[in-house]
Amino acid sequence: MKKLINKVDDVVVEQMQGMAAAHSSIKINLEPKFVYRSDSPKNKVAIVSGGGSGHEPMHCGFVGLGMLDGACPGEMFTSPTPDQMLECAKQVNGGPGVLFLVKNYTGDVMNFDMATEMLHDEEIPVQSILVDDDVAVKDSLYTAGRRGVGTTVLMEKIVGAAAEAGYSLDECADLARKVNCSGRSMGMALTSCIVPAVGKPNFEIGDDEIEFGVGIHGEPGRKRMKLSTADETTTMLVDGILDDEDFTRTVREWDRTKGEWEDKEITSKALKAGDEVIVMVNSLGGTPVSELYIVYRKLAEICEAKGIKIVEKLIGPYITSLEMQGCTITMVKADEEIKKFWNAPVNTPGLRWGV
Amino acid sequence: MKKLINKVDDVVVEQMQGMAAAHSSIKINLEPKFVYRSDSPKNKVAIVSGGGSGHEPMHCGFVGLGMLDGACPGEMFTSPTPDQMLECAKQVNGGPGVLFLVKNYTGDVMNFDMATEMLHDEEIPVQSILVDDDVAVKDSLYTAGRRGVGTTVLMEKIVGAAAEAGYSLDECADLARKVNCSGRSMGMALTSCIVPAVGKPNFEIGDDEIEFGVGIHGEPGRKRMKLSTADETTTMLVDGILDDEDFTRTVREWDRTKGEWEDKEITSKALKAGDEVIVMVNSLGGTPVSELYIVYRKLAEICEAKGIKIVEKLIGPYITSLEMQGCTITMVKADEEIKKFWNAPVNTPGLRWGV
Amino acid sequence: MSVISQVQVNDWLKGIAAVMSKDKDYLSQLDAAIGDADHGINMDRGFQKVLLKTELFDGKDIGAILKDTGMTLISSVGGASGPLYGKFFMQMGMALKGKMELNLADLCEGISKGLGGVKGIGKASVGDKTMVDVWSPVVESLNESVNQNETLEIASTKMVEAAEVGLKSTINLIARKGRASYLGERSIGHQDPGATSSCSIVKVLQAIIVENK
Amino acid sequence: MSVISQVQVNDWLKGIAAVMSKDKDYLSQLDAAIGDADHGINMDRGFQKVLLKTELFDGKDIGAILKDTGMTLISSVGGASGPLYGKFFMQMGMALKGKMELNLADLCEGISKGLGGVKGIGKASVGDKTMVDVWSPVVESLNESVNQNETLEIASTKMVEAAEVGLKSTINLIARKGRASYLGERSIGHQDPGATSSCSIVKVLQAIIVENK
Ligand SMILES: Nc1ncnc2c1ncn2[C@@H]1O[C@H](COP(=O)(O)OP(=O)(O)O)[C@@H](O)[C@H]1O
Ligand SMILES: Nc1ncnc2c1ncn2[C@@H]1O[C@H](COP(=O)(O)OP(=O)(O)O)[C@@H](O)[C@H]1O
Ligand SMILES: [Mg+2]
Ligand SMILES: [Mg+2]
Ligand SMILES: [Mg+2]
Ligand SMILES: [Mg+2]
Repeated sequence: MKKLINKVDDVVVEQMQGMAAAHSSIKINLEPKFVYRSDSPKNKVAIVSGGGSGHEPMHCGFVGLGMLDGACPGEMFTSPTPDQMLECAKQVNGGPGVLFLVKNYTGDVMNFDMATEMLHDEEIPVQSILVDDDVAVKDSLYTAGRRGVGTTVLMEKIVGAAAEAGYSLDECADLARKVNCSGRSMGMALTSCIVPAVGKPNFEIGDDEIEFGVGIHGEPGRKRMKLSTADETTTMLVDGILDDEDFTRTVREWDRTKGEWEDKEITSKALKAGDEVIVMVNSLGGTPVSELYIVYRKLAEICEAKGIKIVEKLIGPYITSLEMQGCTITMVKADEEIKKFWNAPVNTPGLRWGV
Repeated sequence: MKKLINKVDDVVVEQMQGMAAAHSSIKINLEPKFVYRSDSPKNKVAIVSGGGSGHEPMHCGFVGLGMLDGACPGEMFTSPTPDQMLECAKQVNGGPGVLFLVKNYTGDVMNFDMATEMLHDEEIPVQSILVDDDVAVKDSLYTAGRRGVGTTVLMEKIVGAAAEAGYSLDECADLARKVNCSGRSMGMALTSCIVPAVGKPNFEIGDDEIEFGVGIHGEPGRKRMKLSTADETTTMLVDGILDDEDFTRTVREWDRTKGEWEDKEITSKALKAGDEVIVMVNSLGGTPVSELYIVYRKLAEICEAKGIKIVEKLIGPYITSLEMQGCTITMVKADEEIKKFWNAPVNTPGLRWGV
Repeated sequence: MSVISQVQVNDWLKGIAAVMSKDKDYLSQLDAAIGDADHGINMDRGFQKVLLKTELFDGKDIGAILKDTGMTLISSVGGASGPLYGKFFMQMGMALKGKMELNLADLCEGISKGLGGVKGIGKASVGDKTMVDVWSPVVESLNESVNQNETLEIASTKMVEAAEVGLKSTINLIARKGRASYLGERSIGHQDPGATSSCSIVKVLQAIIVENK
Repeated sequence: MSVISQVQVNDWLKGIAAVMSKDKDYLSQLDAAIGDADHGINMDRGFQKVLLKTELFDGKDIGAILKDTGMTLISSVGGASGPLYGKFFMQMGMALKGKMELNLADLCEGISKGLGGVKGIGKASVGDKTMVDVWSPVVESLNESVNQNETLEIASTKMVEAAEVGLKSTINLIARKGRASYLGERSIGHQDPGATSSCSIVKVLQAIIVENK
């Protein structure tokens, strides 16, 4: 294992300390661990996310003006704990309440659910919205459901901007749900990542193989395949997204009035000709931006041919899997509301424009 | 070799096409190859750089408002040719002249020198300034001199902002020279890069080894060492920069009036307590930003202890070496002029703020 | 021995901590095959925290000890296993509130409520290839032993046998819950890491019951 | 044979293109050891472009052909070798302007001016571990042959011997110019890639002179 780290047990804390040292716009708390905005705006809904570490800049690197108010980093690839979310939420809540943005993994969901109940008990208005956008997970009925991947980044940006603009907790939650239902992602890996505490690759992979549909924790994907050209790989990723049909599932959401969980049926509509989309071509960590542009070239070609209009794009490492080589593509259908908040100013360590 | 590419011969062109497809703010020319600003501002000095490909986002990703007007990508790790520079310069020149920012490698220098002479023959005001900031090169008298590395990124940002603000060609050249004489860099690699056309690693390196003082083309560095902690590695890199004494050398600069090259003695003053600096902690491509923060943490600690004040910072992949794992540290002493132009708005595919 | 003392419950927790530390790599390897390679790390981190707590458990009742254990796991493990084991021990603790010793019926009741906690948040059933495939037969076995009026020793030995059968059953199952479920058919042939750690927890309990008889 | 014809100069360029294509990996490997692993790729790219040009060289004088070759290399190779070989052929071409055939003295004059071009922009001297370590002894050898009134065949054979000695000399030198110079002492023991390609260029020339005698 070759990494620029000190002790494997200190990686998460030292990353946080490095971030705090570098960016005066954020502050960190170590017991329990969370990152929050230094300017602590009080008159707006607080947007909080979190998840296992190892996906940097997500989530901690997206704390700041126009995006997250707080983020809770777990251990490497391990969901954070409810006390982190609780303390973080209490730190950033200014009154209008707290919205949790939660990637759909069993661990994340359970921990955020507990935190939601705890916050409710403390009489803080709270809502939580899932991201489940990974089309690589096929049989979502017989699994833990689709994983939350790239759409998370776009959701944090868009909902963060809406909160900044004064959206209420319910409005933020509605927008977050809409972004989730507008987003789809698919990824592939050329190499495996190495979790520091494990010290060896999460999976073995041949010199001429790729893992297609891989998860952001190096979870095995749809299939193991022969390495092909960037154009063919891109085509497969994009087809996975564009061929995905209307996708309906039941999610649990918190009912603030009743103080209980309720089932809600939600649908992601298939993308179709004429749609406007925001796309992200994302490096899983070890793939340089130059290769992402080769992928983007083909992606743009396919969208053009299919009549799908790319209105905004993000190209670089935003939701990574340690040093894994590979890339993911995310497409979020964009209406006027989504476009407006996408283009609003953002100033975080990992994403910045307009300011 | 595992990369997201199509044919090895098409990599550079397809990267350019992907960039052009993604960013309407830039345009590309393929015969010969260069990238330039779509908005073609005509009433300012044009800043042009270039060099071998494989270091993305540098240079093409830094074309845009407040940074470069044009960039010439060579083949992988190979300096571009004079006709590229000539055509690019003619495209972006609006009258006030063209400033070439050139990394100090034999190939880059020779090709840019030829282009400078050609531009002069076409009666376009031209100047060229070298970057030679790599303290890993010790015996600069008996070598091709120090290599141009990380300071290039900061120079492109700062001088680009000055040109945007109306600096004359001579003022831009003076500022570029000042930035070069204020900057020092040092890097290390954990793994080797693979040039697509070569298909195998540029160097072999053991599982427990690092290449200390490596160049951005995978050139061997000061020494091969055992892999140590991030803190120790960072300390060695920072010591290499801070212990570097006043460094005087002779560089060739173009004399526009006489139309000939003249030798000029320039000095980089050693950094000392009380100095303000802009630092860059840069990934060579395969190292994720999370590890860079662990490096930054120690860097900040050392600077604090030595009384050197970090006023601005850049942390991420900015000058890379394909998919190489490793990092470089750059420190540029900052006066009011440098700070002002650092903070000025910039809008390029690879760097954006204030707009 | 006809009861489990407060000291033995403490020993159970210490024993679990020792096993998780020893099996850390093994459990993570199992998780690497069908998950994200962290189950051993997670369990070890959690039970090292619990181990620190056991110092403070002297004199406390078993319910309080187990509830505290659950809360410690929840706030230190994270992932899926944190809330799951957290709820397991919390619910077990709540069921055993105020008790300074446990007879077989108490044990059965406690583990049964613990399983209820796991199912409550995890929504898994037997056959989904999770820790439920261990705890569910364990509860059945204990229930049976209570009905048969068996001794704690015999009950605990049967309980381990049930746990082991349950554990082995996970090998040929398709995962339907948790991270392994993404693998679909590819999850067949691999033993579930959470079921494995659960089985170890059952075995440590049995060893303590048998040792002290 | 006492002169080199315009056709033979064309054959020389075609022959170089063939050798660079064949030696591409070998030259890049040499460059990997002390540079950036692209010298073979660079030379091959450049001479493939030159090869396309040779079609258009029919009837042109040798000076024009070589000058055009130099310009083609400059605009297609890049790196250090692009300007160096570019200047070499351009200066050689300028020295041989208007000629439709070359005698030994012409050849000597042409290569000597070519070397001047290399030194003019590269500022390297003999012993710096560059292509100059090949071209410099080649020019000396040709000068000597001119003074001795030797035939083209004999002169060209001696020229190759001089080139090979020069090439081998680079192995034990410390690089002082170009990318290899960053290696300092670590450059010792490696043959210079640019000297290697230069030696091949010399050999192709000799083969053409000898074949057609
Ligand atoms: N819904 C569930 N119900 C019961 N047990 C589950 C469920 N989901 C996962 N598990 C258990 O958790 C184990 C994985 O735990 P761990 O690796 O620590 O968490 P994570 O999957 O978040 O990395 C699985 O092996 C399985 O036994
Ligand atoms: N200053 C110089 N003078 C003469 N030859 C040089 C000089 N610098 C480099 N060379 C030659 O160029 C060769 C390297 O060429 P190449 O690898 O194509 O370019 P680069 O070093 O830019 O990658 C060296 O082996 C050497 O022979
Ligand atoms: Mg996990
Ligand atoms: Mg080169
Ligand atoms: Mg796991
Ligand atoms: Mg080279």
